[in-house]
Amino acid sequence: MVEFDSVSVRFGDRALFDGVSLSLPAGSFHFVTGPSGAGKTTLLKLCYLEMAPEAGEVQLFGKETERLGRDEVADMRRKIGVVHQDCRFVDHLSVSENVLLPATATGVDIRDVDDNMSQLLAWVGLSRHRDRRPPELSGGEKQRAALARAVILSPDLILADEPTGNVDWEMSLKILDLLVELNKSGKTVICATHDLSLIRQAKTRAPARVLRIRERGIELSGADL
Amino acid sequence: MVEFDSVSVRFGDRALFDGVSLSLPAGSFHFVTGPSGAGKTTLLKLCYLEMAPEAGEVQLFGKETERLGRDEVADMRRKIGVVHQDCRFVDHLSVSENVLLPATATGVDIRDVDDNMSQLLAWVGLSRHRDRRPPELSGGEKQRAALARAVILSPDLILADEPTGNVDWEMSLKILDLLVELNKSGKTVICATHDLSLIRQAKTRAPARVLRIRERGIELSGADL
Amino acid sequence: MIGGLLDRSDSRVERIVPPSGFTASLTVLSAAAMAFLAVFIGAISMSASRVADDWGAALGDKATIRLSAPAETLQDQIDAVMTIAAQTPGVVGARQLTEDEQRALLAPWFGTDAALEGLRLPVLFDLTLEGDGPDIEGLRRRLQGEAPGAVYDDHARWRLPMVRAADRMSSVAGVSLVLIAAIGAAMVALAASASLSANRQIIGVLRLVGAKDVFITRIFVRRFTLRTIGGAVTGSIAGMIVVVLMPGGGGFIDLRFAGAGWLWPALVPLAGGGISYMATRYAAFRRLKELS
Amino acid sequence: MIGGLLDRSDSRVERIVPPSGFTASLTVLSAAAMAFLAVFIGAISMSASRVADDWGAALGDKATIRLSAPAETLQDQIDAVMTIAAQTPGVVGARQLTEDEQRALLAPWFGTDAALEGLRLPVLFDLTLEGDGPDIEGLRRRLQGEAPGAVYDDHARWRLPMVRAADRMSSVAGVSLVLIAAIGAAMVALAASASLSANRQIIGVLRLVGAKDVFITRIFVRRFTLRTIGGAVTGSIAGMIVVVLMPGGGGFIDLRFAGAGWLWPALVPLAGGGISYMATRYAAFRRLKELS
Ligand SMILES: Nc1ncnc2c1ncn2[C@@H]1O[C@H](COP(=O)(O)OP(=O)(O)OP(=O)(O)O)[C@@H](O)[C@H]1O
Ligand SMILES: Nc1ncnc2c1ncn2[C@@H]1O[C@H](COP(=O)(O)OP(=O)(O)OP(=O)(O)O)[C@@H](O)[C@H]1O
Ligand SMILES: [Mg+2]
Ligand SMILES: [Mg+2]
Repeated sequence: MVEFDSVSVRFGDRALFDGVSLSLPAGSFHFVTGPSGAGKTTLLKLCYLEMAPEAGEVQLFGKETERLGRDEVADMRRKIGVVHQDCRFVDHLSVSENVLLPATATGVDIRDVDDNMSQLLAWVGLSRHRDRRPPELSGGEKQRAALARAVILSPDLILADEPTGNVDWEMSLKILDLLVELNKSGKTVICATHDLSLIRQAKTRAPARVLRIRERGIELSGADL
Repeated sequence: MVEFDSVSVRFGDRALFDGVSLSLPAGSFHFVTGPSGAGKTTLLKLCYLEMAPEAGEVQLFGKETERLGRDEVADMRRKIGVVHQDCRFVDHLSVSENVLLPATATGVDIRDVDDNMSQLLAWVGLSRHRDRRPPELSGGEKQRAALARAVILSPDLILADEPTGNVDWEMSLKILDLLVELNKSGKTVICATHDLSLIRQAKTRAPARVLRIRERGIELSGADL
Repeated sequence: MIGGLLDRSDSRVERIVPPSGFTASLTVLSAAAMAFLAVFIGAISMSASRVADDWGAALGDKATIRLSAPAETLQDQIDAVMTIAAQTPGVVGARQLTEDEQRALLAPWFGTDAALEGLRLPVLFDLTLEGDGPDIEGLRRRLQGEAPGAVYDDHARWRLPMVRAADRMSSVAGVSLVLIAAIGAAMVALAASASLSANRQIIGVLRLVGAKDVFITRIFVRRFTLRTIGGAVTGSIAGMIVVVLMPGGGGFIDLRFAGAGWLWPALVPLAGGGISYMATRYAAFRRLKELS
Repeated sequence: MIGGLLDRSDSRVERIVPPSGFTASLTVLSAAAMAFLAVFIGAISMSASRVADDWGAALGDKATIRLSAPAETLQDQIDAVMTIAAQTPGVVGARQLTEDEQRALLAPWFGTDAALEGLRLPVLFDLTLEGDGPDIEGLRRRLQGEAPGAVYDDHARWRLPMVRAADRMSSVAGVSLVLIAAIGAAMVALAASASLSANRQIIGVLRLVGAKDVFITRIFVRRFTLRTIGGAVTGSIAGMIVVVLMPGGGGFIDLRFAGAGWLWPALVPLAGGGISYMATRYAAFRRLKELS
């Protein structure tokens, strides 16, 4: 599903990744962890093509991504759901319109996903807020709305960047449950987090693995943490 | 320093606060906690006058704030340092320019605060990044930059909204130490967080108290948590 | 294009980009100003070219030979003039004015009842010219030799610079129209670019959820084209009203439309829409490339 | 104002708001277009009012009485005309043309060498008028009674509408100038508002750190005023070049500046700067109030 072949990324004179190779099979569940500034977000950006590696290859869905045009990138993104670390919304649209945005932008009939949206909003506890605009949401509510938007079209690959960064422990577990459930229904999930207790909890519920970002490389941790 | 007198806030038909009275003395250290959507950010917004209560009075620095003009609000904000939950920066300026923004915007001579800035950036581990632009920072780096900006002019009142939401535990403790140090030098600190272990840590270092947001009210928790 | 614009708009799609009142008003205002100018300057151009045509035609058409000669050589000289006129290339006809015609010409001076019988009037010949007219210097030399009392007057001495001026005016106006179209296109393109820049965050979100360039472009193109047409219609109507209310008085001043000229104010908004469509599309695709 | 604009800019402050290329170009372009128009239409206005003055003066100044009468009553009628002219309010002088003058007037028709001695020419009187001239109907009636061979000709029959037209043209141009100033002000205000809107996040950050309205306003006002002046200077120069290159040819067509008119192209950018300063300030304070 996601394959890195000697990927290198450098910012200025600092090499973030240096010849990293990875292969995350379809249906797998991975956490990405590491200290602040380690490169968790960068790893996810490589996966949803917001960024191209300096050297090496990134393969998505079995396809080479290096020379894709903008439209082909768009096509690929339709199969990827992203929870951005700073939850990017269209601020003047309502929460429900924002959640439906992937459908609107890709021409999917709204009626086909409307039920899905209502369920999702209920799940993340935002039913009351569906007609609000994102700036009127609290930090945690925004993250949950971003999660709902990421999964509305049930994409094959779900990338979540600190989806629990602004929520309390209870809500964190709820979000974790949603990700686990999605993974069980066959989706590939990659979730960046700095919260080790969340990862510990996840391991009790699903065969999640951990990608730990170290000096210029990524190391796959086993069951132990 | 901060005084609430039967403050009420409602959004639509939902009352968030209903007749809340509080008095946070100068030099105190308070945490604000509560589940996501409880009103932590709203409480802080009331304190830096981004929002006015529907009923009741907010007093800052011993002054009534209800009928302040825009310029008087600006004057008051110069004495308040805010770490916004979603770290608002001027994206095309460098990190150091952003950190110096309070000085630039209020006509303070840059030379007087330049040393201060270098120290601060070193403290939060951003010395290497001072010429970067904020969008090029990681989530945690942004939060630390926002913290540096909040304290650059050493304001009397420091309001931090989840300053550790996107950083790992080690960095959280470092940030906590900075807040404790500021408090010890006489500043009033109010910090919203959903991270209870952080609060527990804080209690070992400073006489911090906890404001717990409950149904429509705020309750002052004692030393026990 | 027309289809795309007239489609019943999908309000959900339209809502994605906020209407941004100020850029919108600015676009409408610019379009109105440019349409107004286009109508106005179009009227100037048409009127100037009308004047140039009329005067140019009159100028190319007619000339006069005036002959004053002693009675004894008069008939010889009249014959000589007629011969010369017939032989000169560029002159297609020559006619001696009758006495009645001459009297009518002199009426302002002598009154209609003045007795001209006693007067030895000069003989006037009315020449009809074609093309660029005769070779004036050659004709004058020949007249001097064969009919020394004859003076050739081509009416052009004072009119020629005015016809040239009208002609130049008409081309200046034409160039101005092209300039207006170009400035209008630049304005719409800049406004659209500014709008795309201001909305780059929204564009980022749209791309994040898999929107393609055409999707994003369509919103902006549709919006700016409709705004431009709206502004241009207003400006055209205003321009038309001003042109219609303009003082008449003939010559360079009579800007009022004639005949097919009335189509011009209707054409302007159409052209404006077309220009806006192209300019916005171009700007949008360029900006989207830069923003990626 | 001037001081604030000419201050050596504090680049740290200037940098806070990004230069936003598109709104900038749009402002410069609009300012240039408006300045161009102002120079051009100012030239039209000046030329039209010059024409109206010249012709109006000529028209109000002069009239002719033409007298054809049988020899026996001629001297009586000449005396009558002179008396009537002297008694008519609005006529300040009357003079009988000499034979030489008449001959000069008739030269185009008869050649200078024609023998006019044998001819009974009408007698011409040159009247000098003042103010609105005489009561024409009254004068004609009186002439008919006392000098029936006299015809009053005030030269105005064909010129009056043209003078009126020139006058109206001049006022239309004046109104257009006011309109251009207003549209220019609206454009700058809208561009500044659009810029403030686009930068509302930055404004939010500035307010968060304690910036006052004047601080924020100054950045925008300075920037837009300088842009407008830059654009207006360019537009003025372009306008001046076009006006200077315009065809001459007299009358309505001669747009070229005369005398103090040359100051006009220099005045336009100054006025543009003033207008922009006011418009931007107004827009900025209004928007800042809304954004709070
Ligand atoms: N566009 C960029 N230009 C320069 N440096 C960048 C850019 N993007 C990221 N970086 C740097 O690369 C490093 C990794 O960033 P990244 O956002 O991937 O970290 P992260 O692991 O997500 O951290 P956090 O937990 O704080 O979000 C950081 O030091 C950051 O400053
Ligand atoms: N401008 C607004 N309009 C309407 N509702 C609002 C507005 N601002 C906040 N709210 C609502 O008020 C509640 C409290 O918001 P607040 O941001 O204070 O929560 P919080 O405690 O900071 O939560 P979090 O931990 O998720 O950041 C939320 O349910 C939010 O949706
Ligand atoms: Mg990150
Ligand atoms: Mg909050």
